[in-house]
Amino acid sequence: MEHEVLLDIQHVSKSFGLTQALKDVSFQVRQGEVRGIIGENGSGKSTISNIVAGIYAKDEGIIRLNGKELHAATAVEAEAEGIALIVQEIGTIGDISVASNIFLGNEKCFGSRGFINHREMNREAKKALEMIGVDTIAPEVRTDRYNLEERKIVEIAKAFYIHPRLLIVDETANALSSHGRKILYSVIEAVKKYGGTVLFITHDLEELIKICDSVTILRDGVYIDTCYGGDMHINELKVKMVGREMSDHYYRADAEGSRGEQVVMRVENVFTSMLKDVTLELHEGEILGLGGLSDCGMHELGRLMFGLDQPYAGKVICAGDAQRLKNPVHAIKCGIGYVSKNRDTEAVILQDSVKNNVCLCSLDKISKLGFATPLQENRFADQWIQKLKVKVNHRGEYVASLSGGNKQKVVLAKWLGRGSRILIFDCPTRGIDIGVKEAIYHLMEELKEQGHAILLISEELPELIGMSDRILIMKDGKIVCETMRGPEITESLLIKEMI
Amino acid sequence: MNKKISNAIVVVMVPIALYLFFLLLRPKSFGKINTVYIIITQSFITCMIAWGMQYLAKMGEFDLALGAEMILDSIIAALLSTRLGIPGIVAGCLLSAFVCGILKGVLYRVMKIPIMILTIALIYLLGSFGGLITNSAALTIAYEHTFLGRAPGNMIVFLLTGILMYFLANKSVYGSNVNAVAGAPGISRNNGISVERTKIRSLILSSMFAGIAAIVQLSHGSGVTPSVGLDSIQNIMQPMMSVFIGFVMAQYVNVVFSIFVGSILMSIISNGITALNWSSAIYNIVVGIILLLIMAYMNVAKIYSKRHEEKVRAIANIKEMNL
Amino acid sequence: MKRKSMKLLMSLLVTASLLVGLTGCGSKDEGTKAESPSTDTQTEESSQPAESEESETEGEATDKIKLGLTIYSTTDATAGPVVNNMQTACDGMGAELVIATDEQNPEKEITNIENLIANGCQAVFCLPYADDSIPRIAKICEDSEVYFGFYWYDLSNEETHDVCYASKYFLGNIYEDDVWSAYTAMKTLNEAGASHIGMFGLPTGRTTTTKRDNGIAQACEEFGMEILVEDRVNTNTSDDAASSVESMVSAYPELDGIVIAGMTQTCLPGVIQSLQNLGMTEQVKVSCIDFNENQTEYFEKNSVNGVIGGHFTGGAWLAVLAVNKLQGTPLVDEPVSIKDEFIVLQSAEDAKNYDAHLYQELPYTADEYAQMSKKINEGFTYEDLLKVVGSYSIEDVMTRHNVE
Amino acid sequence: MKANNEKKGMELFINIFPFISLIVVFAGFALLSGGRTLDMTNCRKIFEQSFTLLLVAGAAVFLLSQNCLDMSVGAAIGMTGVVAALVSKINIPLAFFAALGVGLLIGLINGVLHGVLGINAMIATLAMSFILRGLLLIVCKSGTVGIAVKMYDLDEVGLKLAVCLAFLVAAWLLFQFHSYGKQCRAVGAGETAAVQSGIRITFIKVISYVLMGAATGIAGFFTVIRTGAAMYNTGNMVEFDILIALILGGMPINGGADSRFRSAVIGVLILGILNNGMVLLGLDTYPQLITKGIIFILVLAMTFTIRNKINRGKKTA
Repeated sequence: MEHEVLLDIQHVSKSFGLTQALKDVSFQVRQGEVRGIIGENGSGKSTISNIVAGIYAKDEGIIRLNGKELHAATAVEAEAEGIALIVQEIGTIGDISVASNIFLGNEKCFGSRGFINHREMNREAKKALEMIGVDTIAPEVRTDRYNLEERKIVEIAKAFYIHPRLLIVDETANALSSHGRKILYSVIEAVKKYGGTVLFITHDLEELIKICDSVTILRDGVYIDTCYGGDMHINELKVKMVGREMSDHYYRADAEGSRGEQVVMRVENVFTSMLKDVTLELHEGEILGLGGLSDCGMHELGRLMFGLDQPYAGKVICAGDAQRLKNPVHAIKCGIGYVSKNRDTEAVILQDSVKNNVCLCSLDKISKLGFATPLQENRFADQWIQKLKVKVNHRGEYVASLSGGNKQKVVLAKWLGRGSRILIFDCPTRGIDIGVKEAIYHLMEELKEQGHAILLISEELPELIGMSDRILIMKDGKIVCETMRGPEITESLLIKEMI
Repeated sequence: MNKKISNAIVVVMVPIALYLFFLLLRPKSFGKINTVYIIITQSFITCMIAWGMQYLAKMGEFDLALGAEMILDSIIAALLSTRLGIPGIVAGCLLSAFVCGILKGVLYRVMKIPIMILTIALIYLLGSFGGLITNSAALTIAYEHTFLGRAPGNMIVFLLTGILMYFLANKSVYGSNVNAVAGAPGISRNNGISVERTKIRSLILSSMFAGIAAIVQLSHGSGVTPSVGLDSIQNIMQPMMSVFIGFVMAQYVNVVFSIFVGSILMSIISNGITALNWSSAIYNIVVGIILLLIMAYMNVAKIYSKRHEEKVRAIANIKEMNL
Repeated sequence: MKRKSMKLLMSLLVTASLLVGLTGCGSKDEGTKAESPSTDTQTEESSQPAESEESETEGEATDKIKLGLTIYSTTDATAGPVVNNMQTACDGMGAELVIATDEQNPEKEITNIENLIANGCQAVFCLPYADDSIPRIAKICEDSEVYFGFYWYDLSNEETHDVCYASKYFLGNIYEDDVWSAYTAMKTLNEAGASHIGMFGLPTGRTTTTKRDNGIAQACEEFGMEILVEDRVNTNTSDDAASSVESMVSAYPELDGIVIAGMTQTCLPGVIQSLQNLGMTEQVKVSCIDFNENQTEYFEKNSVNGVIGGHFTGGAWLAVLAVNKLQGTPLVDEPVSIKDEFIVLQSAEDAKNYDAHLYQELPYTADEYAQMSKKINEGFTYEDLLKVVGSYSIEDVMTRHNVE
Repeated sequence: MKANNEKKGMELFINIFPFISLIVVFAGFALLSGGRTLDMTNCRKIFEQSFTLLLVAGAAVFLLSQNCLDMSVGAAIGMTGVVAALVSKINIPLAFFAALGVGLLIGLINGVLHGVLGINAMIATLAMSFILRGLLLIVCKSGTVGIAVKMYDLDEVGLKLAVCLAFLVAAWLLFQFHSYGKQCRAVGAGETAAVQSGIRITFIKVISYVLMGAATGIAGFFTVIRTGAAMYNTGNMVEFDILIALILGGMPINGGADSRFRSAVIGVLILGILNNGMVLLGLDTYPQLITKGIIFILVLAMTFTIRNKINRGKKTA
């Protein structure tokens, strides 16, 4: 039977500063359908879901829900329209009770004249949790007493409680273990049963095919295609996702991995709250890929190898002076550079000029007994802006006004200016347009030839397979498999290890 | 249920211990029931101001202009009391407090100045404005208008404020919004809670609570003198410390009660120092050092609890790997 | 376009406010008109007779004599009357008075003195914050050839005494016997039968504090009284003072008297209020130094036994000395030290008279001050001035203003 | 392109605004006083009056650029002043170093409280000012502590000018050109990003407070020379004068990359002229404080909103 269209997205565009996150995207989703949305990082799949859920405002375009135009400016208004969103990051607040989290923003309906009847709210919260088959979580307890997975289940209960007409699940699957996943799938089934619609955003193509009726593919903010039922094949989807044959010239050309003899960094049986007995060695002139789900501990390992955190047990040694890494200052002295995952808050100072950002960690090199004239600084900054081809019309401009790709170039200019021999990239191409992505890949290749050691931490398997000499896959804080570079490595092989 | 009671006992033990300490030092004067009565009644005003400050402090903001505001409230109340009597005092204080609250809210919203810097400028504006109205003269109120400052009066006001505070902090939508914003502003904003409106409400609320406290303060002291410069900050040092002590004890018992215990602690200290006839210098030093100790304890405790949590998980990982 | 105009509006707004701040508040226009330069905060209720009747001297002194005064406030209960008296004296003798306030710390007082001199004052008067400040003040005034004098200040320390008297620009100082005032306050308590005293005092470190403490100590020995507890902290608000009294009474049940040797404006209401609350007004006697607005009412309810103060004419005598010196007819050649009398109020009737004749109306009218200027009344001598100062009391004022 | 030169216009306005207000204040009072404020002795007086504020405001630039406040400056000047007065009885140079030493110690304590223990800068220094005022009262128990008579001859303009210029030039070089100054501004602009660029946050904060302590020590020494004695309220309310001076000088309130050292010098001069002129108007204490309060809020709001418009970067969550 012909399901009438529930969600109609027409020519929606959205840009953050100069980066075009969404370019003229239009697609329809029918009532009772479970629509998957896939795309590489930065393809705009999270942006479109947040716009529909009222978190971001769209620049242009119209979104109709059941034929009526949708003007949801906040999540609460979206909820009123029957739209619920489960976010990727942590969506619950630790300091308040589980029940308060479930009814965050609409406590008004549990009491009158601005006061809340906590007993009633706790009862409702218990009911919400039972609705998704969970009775281990007590609603009146403080949320930070539960672990990450249980807090995500609370979010699922919160979304399902209002029986949304449109449920949006934004890459939540990877924060859940098998038990949590079963709950999520049962919720999606329940929504489908009462005729609701689900937007399911994920990385994992196998999971997608199992659950979704259809899938929309986005690439770099542009709508590519939607496939239905039968003709959803993983390989085909991947091609559409990446946009070109797994052509070689996009990633590295050489098929064989190679690395220098000299071990540049060593991690020996490290234990932290996330990592379990991790041991690895990084060689000179090698690109070591580190893959896995987003909370498998690879990001924590990256921070550890830059001295930002200290291991509870085990050692992180930089071969240069064979000492344990004390702090980032010591790491930088040993020639380690770290490109953080959250670029705007950690890797670069937004409210500062490009020149200051580039010169900041090489001040001791530029200056004589601490003093550096503006001239010296300008020369140093221009030299590296040139080398990295950062698109900026004046070195005094603030980094805040640059596009994502240019910001990343500024970070690279900073570390290469510093002359760091060991570079830790944490999702370097996240939210960056194709042109700059390609430039970064070629730069990595050059650095590898020059003998730099690169640790590439990435959530995108194509990137890992294309760029690394050696790939380590992590799962739940453990290194589960190690493969050398070679044509026989496929994504499905790695995905099996990751999940 | 018994966990709640045992926590409450632990919290109450602290002021009792401090009281005994001063009892040992000065048995003659601290031994009487009258002293306990005085300690408790004198903590009312400090506690009410602290209750008002609690919301902003939880969100990491500090309102230093409350001292100057209370003086301005008392001045306006004293002027009204000549014609309207006690209702004049109550109306004067609350009205002036409300206007000061709105002024702070508007300045914060329109001019977007950080709250702490804004309050420093307001100490000057509100304090000097008070001085301008009375031409730096002290104002007093007639004895028959001071009912609210005396025994039955201040207790009634205190209990009513306590009940209002209990409902506001624990039972109201605003109260849960404050806890949410204090916990994670980003997530609260995504869920439709306006962080700015919550902060403006907290600014107005802290002024209203200070207004109520000003009523009791004026009626108790029967006089008010305009302040010059930053002296009015001294009047709110005790409430500020009660808030921090209250936060430290808030894990064991409801924050409303823990702040009251905090203000009793401060009242014991000030009474103790008067009884021991220590000079004002020692009072300043003792107050300053206690404030630093509490703040240091809160920060260090937070860091160590996080580190301890990670250690526990790491040890669990090690055990798991050894199996 | 909107943002550009917004920016223009913003900058105009701020520059306008700066200008308003500079010119608007001070309604003062520069010295041409002889009308007395009243600072805009001079509120109406303390307007003296001089204000209404334009005491226009013959106008021959085209460039008027300009006197400078630095004081911590112009309207406070203790400082206000000093300013009013001095202002009347200047009006009477046809001189102009420039006042600088905001003395938050010693350096600002020095800054005030320098700014008054820069303003063209020919004589500057201040209350030195410490003996050691006097060489500094003397040096500044001598460098700019400006006369200087001190009010409320006793030059007992002979080292500073010599420094001042060595300078030819030193006019003299008017002092009160603070030891005597504290002693008298304790004496009134003793006469009322109190011997165990609680004391509210000024913060240590001030010269007046040390003198008043000595006065109290002297009285304790003489009358066998004892200071049980001393509070210099809870003096910021009346409520603090009230709480402090409650603690004192409960800590020392034998307490039967309270002396307030400073910060009376904030402490007295609190002390009286809490004694009344505790019903101990009869049992605990109260005496204080420095006057305040509703002492008449306190006397009527006999909740206070003695108030010593009224030392507000120091500024006026300095003005008399300065005007005569600057007009070339000095009353006396070398510097002088004049003791100003206190007024002791011990009954509601005293308080009522003081309020009527010495507060609402000033003790000396502009004409009486005019008579003290040699230019107007040649026969006036320094001895006459001493006689006037010596006879300063409520009765003297009432007889002079022929009040029955 | 239009939006771009719009931004440039505003940026230019923000940079030259402090100079405009300096000229407005200077011209305003010159007119009002009929030229009296222009003569040399008055200008020399204004310099002498603003001398100590110039020192501490200069050091405060380092702190404010890192978004830290120091509310204990006034009490610290009192403390170092009284130490200088006490030691001056033995010999003068020793007094200078004693004051400097005490200032450094106070700065170190402040630095440890905020930098190491992480206590909120304002509350920590407010508590310190309480403690220091208490200590001051104990030391000044016997009234005031006078300085040795020989110290008076130190109070001539030549020496003060030399010390002031030396300190300001050194601080200017340190802030604008030395990597320490740049790191201060980087900490103010983005602390987490600064950590990852190899800046020792705690070290920078502690050093800035120690530098402030040094300036307080020198300021205390010269304050006591100027006033002749140290008392319980020496240095009272200097911390607010610093804040209003820096804001009038165009310093961004939460520091960061736009902080300029010149805002201390210009701000203090504006304040000096303002105070000098206020006496002219015979303003009483309260109107004077209200005028300062209003100007402070207006300038703060204007520079704050315009600066937000210029740096309208991506709204980070």
